Amino acid sequence: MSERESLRVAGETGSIDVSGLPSTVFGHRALTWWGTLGYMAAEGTTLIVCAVAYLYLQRNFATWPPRGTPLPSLSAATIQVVLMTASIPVMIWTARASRRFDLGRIRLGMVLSSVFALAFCVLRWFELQSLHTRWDTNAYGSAVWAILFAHATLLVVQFFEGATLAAMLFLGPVEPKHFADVDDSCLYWYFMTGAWFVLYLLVFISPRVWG
Amino acid sequence: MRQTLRVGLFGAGCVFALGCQRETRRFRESPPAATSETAVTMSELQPGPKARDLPVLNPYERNAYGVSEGERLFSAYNCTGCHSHGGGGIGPALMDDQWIYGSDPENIFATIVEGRPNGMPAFRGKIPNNQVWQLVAYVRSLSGLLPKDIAPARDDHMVAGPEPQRTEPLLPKHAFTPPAAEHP
Amino acid sequence: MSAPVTADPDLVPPAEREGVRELHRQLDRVWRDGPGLRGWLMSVDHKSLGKRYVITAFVFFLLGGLEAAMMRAQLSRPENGLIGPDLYNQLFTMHGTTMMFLFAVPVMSAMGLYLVPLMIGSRDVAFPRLNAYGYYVYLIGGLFLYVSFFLNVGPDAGWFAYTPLSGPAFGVGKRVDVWAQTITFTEIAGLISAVELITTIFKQRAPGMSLNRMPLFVWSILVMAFMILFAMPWVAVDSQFLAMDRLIGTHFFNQAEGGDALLWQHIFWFFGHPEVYIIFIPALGYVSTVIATFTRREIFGYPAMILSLVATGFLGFGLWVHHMFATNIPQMGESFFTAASAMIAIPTGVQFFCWIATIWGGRPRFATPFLFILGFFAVFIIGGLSGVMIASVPFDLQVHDTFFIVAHLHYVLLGGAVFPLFSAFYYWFPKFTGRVLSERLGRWNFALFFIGVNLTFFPMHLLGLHGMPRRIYTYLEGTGWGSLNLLASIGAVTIFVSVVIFLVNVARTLRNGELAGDDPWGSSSTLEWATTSPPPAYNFAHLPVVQGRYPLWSRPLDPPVVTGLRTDQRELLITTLLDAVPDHRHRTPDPTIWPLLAALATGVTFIALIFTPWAAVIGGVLVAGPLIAWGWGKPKPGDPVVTEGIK
Amino acid sequence: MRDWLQSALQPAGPEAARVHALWVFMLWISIIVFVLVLGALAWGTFRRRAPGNVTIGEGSPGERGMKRAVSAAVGATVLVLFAFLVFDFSTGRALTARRTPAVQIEVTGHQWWWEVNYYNAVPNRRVTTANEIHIPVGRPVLIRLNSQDVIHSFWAPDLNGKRDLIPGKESSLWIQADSPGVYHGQCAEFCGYQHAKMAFIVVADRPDDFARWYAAQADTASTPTDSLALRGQEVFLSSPCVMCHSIHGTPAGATLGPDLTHLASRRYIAAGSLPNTRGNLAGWVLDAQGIKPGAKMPPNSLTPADLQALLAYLGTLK
Repeated sequence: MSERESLRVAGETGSIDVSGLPSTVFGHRALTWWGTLGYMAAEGTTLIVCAVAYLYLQRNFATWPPRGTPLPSLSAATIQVVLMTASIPVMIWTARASRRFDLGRIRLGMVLSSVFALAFCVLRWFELQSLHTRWDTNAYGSAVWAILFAHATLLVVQFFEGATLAAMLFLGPVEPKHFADVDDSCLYWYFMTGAWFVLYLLVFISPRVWG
Repeated sequence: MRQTLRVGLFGAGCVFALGCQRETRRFRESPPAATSETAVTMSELQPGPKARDLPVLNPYERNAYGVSEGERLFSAYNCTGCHSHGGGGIGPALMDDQWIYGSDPENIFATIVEGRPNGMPAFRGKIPNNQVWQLVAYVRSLSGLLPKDIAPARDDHMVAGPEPQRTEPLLPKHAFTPPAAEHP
Repeated sequence: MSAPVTADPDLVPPAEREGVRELHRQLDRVWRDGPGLRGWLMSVDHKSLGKRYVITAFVFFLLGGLEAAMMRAQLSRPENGLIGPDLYNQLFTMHGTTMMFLFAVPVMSAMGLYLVPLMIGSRDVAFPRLNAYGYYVYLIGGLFLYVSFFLNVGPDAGWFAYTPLSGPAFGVGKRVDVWAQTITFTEIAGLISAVELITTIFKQRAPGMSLNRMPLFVWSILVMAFMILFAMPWVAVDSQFLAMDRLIGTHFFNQAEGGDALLWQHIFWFFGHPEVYIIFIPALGYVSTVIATFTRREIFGYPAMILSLVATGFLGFGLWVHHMFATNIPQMGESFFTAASAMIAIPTGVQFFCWIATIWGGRPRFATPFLFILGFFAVFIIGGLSGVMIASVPFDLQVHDTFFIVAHLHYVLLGGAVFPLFSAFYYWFPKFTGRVLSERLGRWNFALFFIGVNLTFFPMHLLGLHGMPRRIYTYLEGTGWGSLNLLASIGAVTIFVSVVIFLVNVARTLRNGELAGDDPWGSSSTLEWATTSPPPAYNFAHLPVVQGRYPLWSRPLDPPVVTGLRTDQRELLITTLLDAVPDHRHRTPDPTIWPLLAALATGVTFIALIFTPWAAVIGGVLVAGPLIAWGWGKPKPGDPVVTEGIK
Repeated sequence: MRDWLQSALQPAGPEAARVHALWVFMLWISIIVFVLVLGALAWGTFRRRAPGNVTIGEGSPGERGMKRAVSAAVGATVLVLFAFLVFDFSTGRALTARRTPAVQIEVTGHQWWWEVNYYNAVPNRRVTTANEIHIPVGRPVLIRLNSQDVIHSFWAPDLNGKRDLIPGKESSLWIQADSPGVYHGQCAEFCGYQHAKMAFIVVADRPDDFARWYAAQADTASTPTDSLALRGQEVFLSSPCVMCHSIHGTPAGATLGPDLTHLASRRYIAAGSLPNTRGNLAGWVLDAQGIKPGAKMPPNSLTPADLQALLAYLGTLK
């Protein structure tokens, strides 16, 4: 009979002694995991609103992007997609290491993650160039800039968090909870990259399919 | 302690003054005649000894509502016909920092009221003085002579961008096709 | 350390008594807020923060009420010269914004933040520092709005801020920007409280409190939190679009450049309608709790109640267009949203009938909280019925944007939220403060409030039908609206008096009200009444073990409890999501000043954003500092520290 | 019957009448529901109970009966809502039925007045007026709605529901009056400082009256004969008036403010907020901001003589 089961049975009859329970857990057992999930839900909704605005404003134009505005160039955004895809295995590897309390590896993992995030931010700058329009040119410009910026905030947050965590892991003192934090930061990473794959299709591909 | 308090109060006072001045809506202006036409001297020649010409201060320079009214009147009175939305056309551009007849409020006031050679008509008697002052404030805001928090943001018209950037005029959604109507 | 199982010194044999006292002292040392102002500012205790949250929200309720009173004074007779259009527009904008964003939603989540941990038998919310941060952001946002208002920079485009009236071309000055940033502040606070509540409810329930034993109040808070999570980002983004249109010249709502004024309305109401249910659903939780206590029987149809709550939560997202029937949307859409709007009457009906059945089957005791619940029934039904009426497109086109709507929404929100809220204040006040509010004043408070509400808002139905539009600062003699408006204004005075009586009641009770003891009502069913009033900093000396849906009613003399949590540092017991089986122990943070500083930095950033977009960059750096310090806590002695190469 | 200036409860046209019927139906249903629910509540609360107190939390006898009652109540709710939906949809369909309009009128919202344009195949027979809409009695009239600045809403409760005027999005509305008379209306969407004083009237004329009115409105203003009025015309043309207003037949052709060609024929000035009397007109010309703070009409200072002349001239604009 598992630890939990015995506790449940105990609870039905009388008092429970929980002194034997662990104090650091991973995944959906941990509070921070649920916190991260909550913020992913809120930020996800934010991105959805931007996408909705993009699609809604599209109905006001005969051509999309509007006549005179060239299609957004693919290069920077595509590199972004490739780079993000490449980063995911690294983060999975880091998450595994954190669950094994492997300090050395998660230090490396967090350094890599902040480097990746920084690269994403730089690429984002070039993506904005590749839109060939300004936010104050017309509603199309406003919509695409809004989408890219909304997602850029995720990148910045991720870089900030990754860098801080890395610094903590090197300078210490390292507490067990930091391993769980690394695990959560990986979870957030999957969300951040996944969100971009969708937005990439929306902003850079969909106008080419049905302009 | 008391010092900091005093400073704080003073700061609050300043903010209050500015906030108020920027945000007040002054609807019931004194009629045009009340502010005398001669507030601004149109020529150097004066009878009697030379009077020191005091700088005229425009009541609307620090008032966002006045400036936005000026913006409305600017297109309402068809200034846009010649000056476009500041970009210029038949008339000179107003966005740049070049002023043929001076950039001071009183100069612009004179330009509007008296008119200028080569096409600028005189609006004396046609535009009430307070509206002229509102126009003056707006015109000065076009070339960034007013504080940023008072100058109006973009208008709801098309942006003055290069032609190809613009979108084609929009067809209204659910456009209505008039059925044959009897003529009264 | 092994503490004796019972936490009441008087129930244990003399030999163990000292040990129990020592346990209390120990827990108090660990969980109490620090001394003095510093300790007050550093507090992360859900009770002290929850109390501040409730009080702040109630102060905003009073301010919003004063604005309403001024408007009623202006409208009391035709062609009244008391208030001009400029001030009047600011007044009704402030009133709406205050009541919706600074009072209704915050007070509901605040009650949740205070009560939920007690009700589910835990010692704090999931993320105490975040909780503090959320409160301070909300406080700064509210103060910001009111300071601006007194500087004559109060928003004046309505709490719905329709473009283009609120846009750069017609929304002159910084007034609408103030509104947009206030929204951002309150939305951040709202989202934080939502995440707090969801996590706390999912993971911190006392052992044995499986989902199907969870109190209905906790269920309603859970549904509310989920609605906040998916509704509030919409208005946050919308208001940012508006701010950008005004500050950096984007064209989201500029028809001439392909923007769309209706986009604003769609996004705003996609949040705005769920907002109503975000306010209404926690109130349903109060109603269920109070009814169970004062009829002394369990709520009839527990599963039906929960299903209705969840159904309401979902349907709430499918109605937004019925705020836009007059904007010429396609017939098909109208029919769908009419049907959906009528549909939502069903789950509400189910709950009503279950409550009536409960009362029928129980033995009502007419204490003030129960009186307010009876008031809730009478008032809310009227609002609900007029709500079904305006779901009809043809009828809505007649009364839309008239005083009929004003009457409807006040019947719904006062009936559906404020009556239950007053009931909740009277019911939980002993738990908050340890003293019971006076019944005599309470009855007066209720009677006058009930009369006042009906006197104020019932005539407005007629005014609307007789053609009086909303948001007009005056009306002509010939319209014949004078007498009904005077009646409404008299009603407003009545409401004012009743609220004053409530304040007097609170003041007198705090000074020398009768002491409450653990449970002054004698028939309460939920765990918060199992501890002292007001609760100790650590809520429970031993976390309770729950063995039924109404733990205090089926309670053995020597109830089972949880032992083995560390007493030398702040530790929470985390249980499993569905069955609430103990899973692990969670080290929860000690008091800290950083949330407050982070909130201040956030405030500076948002306010500066009104004047320059670069504030985003500078502010980002400004906020980063406190956040790092926040995250980088020094481990306390006793905390485990990882050394190199741990495997 | 017509004891209110404007009211949805005194329908004067088929559209308003249908909505009124729907309202009466819903009102009675609501009263019945309200009485039943509160009756049940009162009974449940105050019914006499068996003496002796039940131990707390124990369910009372008759749970099965309660289950039945609640289910029945829910069923009844569903039925009532269904009936409501049927009535509502039938009303909605009837209101949007397409007809051939006797007259087509384009109404444009301005801060804070209504510009009214009558369609006519013959360009110079088109009529432009303000804040006063004349329609032939008993005939369907199509109102096409547009806005120049912010969102307004066109509402004449006696005739039909309201419809928003959204810049750049034309919408339309049918109205029809059963009997001759004056029907008041007002802007119903918050549109700024003078939202309260943005009213209009719909005048339903007998067909011949309407034709006569239309013919008169289509004419240009005749040049005044007496000297005072002539002087007034000069005053008008040499003062700020001409910057915003137009009078057909004179050089004044601005379209910012209401068209004054037939000002004297209108019942109200200042968008339905003042009866069109000489005194009111004088007050409006001199100090409009005192009457409608924030309105776009600037204050004017005229010598008494000029004012008298101007009023005389405006009085000739029948």
